[in-house]
Amino acid sequence: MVGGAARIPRRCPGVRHHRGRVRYGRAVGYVVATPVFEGPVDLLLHLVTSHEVDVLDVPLAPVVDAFLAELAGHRDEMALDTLSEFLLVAAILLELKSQRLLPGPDQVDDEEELVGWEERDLLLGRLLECRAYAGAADAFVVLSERAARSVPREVGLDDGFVVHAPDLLAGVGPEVLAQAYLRASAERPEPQVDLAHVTVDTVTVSETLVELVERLPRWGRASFRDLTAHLATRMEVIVHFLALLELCKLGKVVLGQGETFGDLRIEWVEEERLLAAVGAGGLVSEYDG
Amino acid sequence: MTDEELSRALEAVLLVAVEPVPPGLLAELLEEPAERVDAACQRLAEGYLAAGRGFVLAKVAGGYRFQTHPDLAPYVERFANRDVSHRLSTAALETLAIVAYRQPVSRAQISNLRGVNVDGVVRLLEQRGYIEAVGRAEGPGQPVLYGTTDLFLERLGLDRIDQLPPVEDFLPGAEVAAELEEGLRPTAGGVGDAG
Amino acid sequence: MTDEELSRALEAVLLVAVEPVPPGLLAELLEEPAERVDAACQRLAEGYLAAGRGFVLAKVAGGYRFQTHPDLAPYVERFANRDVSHRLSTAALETLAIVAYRQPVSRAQISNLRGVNVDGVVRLLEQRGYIEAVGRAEGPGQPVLYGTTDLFLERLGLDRIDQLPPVEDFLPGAEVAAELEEGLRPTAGGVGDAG
Repeated sequence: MVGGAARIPRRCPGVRHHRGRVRYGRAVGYVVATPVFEGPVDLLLHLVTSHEVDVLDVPLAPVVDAFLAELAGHRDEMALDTLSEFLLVAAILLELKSQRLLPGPDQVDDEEELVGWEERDLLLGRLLECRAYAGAADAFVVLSERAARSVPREVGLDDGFVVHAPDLLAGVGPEVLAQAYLRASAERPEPQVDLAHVTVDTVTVSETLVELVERLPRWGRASFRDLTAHLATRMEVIVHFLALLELCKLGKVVLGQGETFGDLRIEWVEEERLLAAVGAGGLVSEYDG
Repeated sequence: MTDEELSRALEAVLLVAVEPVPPGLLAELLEEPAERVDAACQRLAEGYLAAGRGFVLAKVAGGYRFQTHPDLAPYVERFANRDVSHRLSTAALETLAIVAYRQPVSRAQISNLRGVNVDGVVRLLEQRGYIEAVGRAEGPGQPVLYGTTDLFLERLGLDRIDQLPPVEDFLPGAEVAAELEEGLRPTAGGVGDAG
Repeated sequence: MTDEELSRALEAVLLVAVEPVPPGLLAELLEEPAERVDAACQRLAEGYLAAGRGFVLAKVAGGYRFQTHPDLAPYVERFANRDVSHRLSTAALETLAIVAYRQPVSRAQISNLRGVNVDGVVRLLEQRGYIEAVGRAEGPGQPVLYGTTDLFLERLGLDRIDQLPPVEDFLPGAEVAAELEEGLRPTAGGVGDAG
């Protein structure tokens, strides 16, 4: 299992299929024949990680057909969410396909290549982050199921205690009560928020890369957790992760992971030492080939 | 079931019981003879007393329940009265409003409307004398139905409950609603991403 | 106040509390230093565990409360007939996870990340009391920012939000990221060293 490749390879045909759980078309009301998925993000993940299917080979037509068939069956109750999810899936597929179809520059130096990747990095970061939250959601279920086994006492006072009936209703008139009833019973109006207001996390991979190139030689060895301990947002952590992958590809660091989901170990390597490390089989990545 | 298992199960069940639980019901629940359950409860009660716990297991109205040791009443009262200066929380006020306008109403009905468990709030309102049980619903479980009390009317300066203002009076008119909606609509023109 | 008096008073007060009581409030009530009260609560909790009681003294959402021992869930459930059917959907759980880890966070930010409109899910989570508005973002529109509530902590059996497992633990491993990265490469050619 412990392979001999020095870097995280760009294509790793031997990697086992990693999707732990396949959920069958729950959120999106329709099911596409081959890749069964849940929601646009999962579909996307499935498509881009499935080695049997290249993005280029996924025809859009069956996806559309399946969706239209579903739509015909549930014309009345098809939720807006479902429609928008479908649009998103279709748009992402189109984007992926167009990216693949357009010819890329033959030879680019690393810097230019990195700049070109920024957009993709954001998407990738988002995918990774969503994956992490999906994992966290599973953990919430486990935690809450465990917590639910303990039932709290919510009985309150025994009889016979003198509660010096403070007038908790001081200042509450009939109107206030009527307003409270309205608040409690009325369907609350939901303000529409313009998506343009979104504040986007703006750390870029290339900036982080530069920062890491300055920091890492001083650290020598580091664990991913230590390296990212000071970061405030999850996005920054993910961007650091992506930057490390780039550094790995550039041969500046060796990444190792003792076990799946174990902490990532990072080692800064000078060119000569890198070769030595490879020669000694010091690589720990879990890849074949 | 060993004696220890029985004691533990009794402690757990009695901890969450709101009303005193008759030994017969406990026996049925734990599938043990009533005599054995009764004896176990008495052993527990004696044990708490002997160990000088802050709570006791009392037999009240034919059932067992946890309550505070009489010695500690001053602390309990201080705790219960800690919010003398406080007003009702929003949650409590909204629950009270639901009871006032929808009475008679069950806890489950209030809970449904508010989307959260309201047991604690209902109990608080009942303890403060603003609401009281006024009957039981028909059907499964026969849940207790609550209504407001005379104290509630008095505090609100009302003579009769039908003097509560009709809620329709407070619904915004159509033009106000339209205006509100307008104000919430995203502004046209590129706002761009806020940094 | 002797240690024993303190323990007894704590037991009595905690028995009548309907939600977790912060050590600070207990300290104020009993006129003792918060550290001493906290230590006494911990001693009580350990004592119950060691003695194999059917109840435990747990620290949740920043306060202490009596609750049943998890072992005894079958009896308690049978007795209390608790409705645990309020399970959240996957979409709601994932949204809740985003709020929990990124709070304070706006609906639009969640929506951006999940790629779908989340208004309905956010409203559901708010109604259930798991999240609440905690402020407003600066900038145009001043969108409402959401955070998790004490009820959320209670439901997960946590004392503080930082007891959540680090989200990094859920990041996919390096090989998955590499695969994703490969799948998303903008150019088809592939430069250099494909393994």
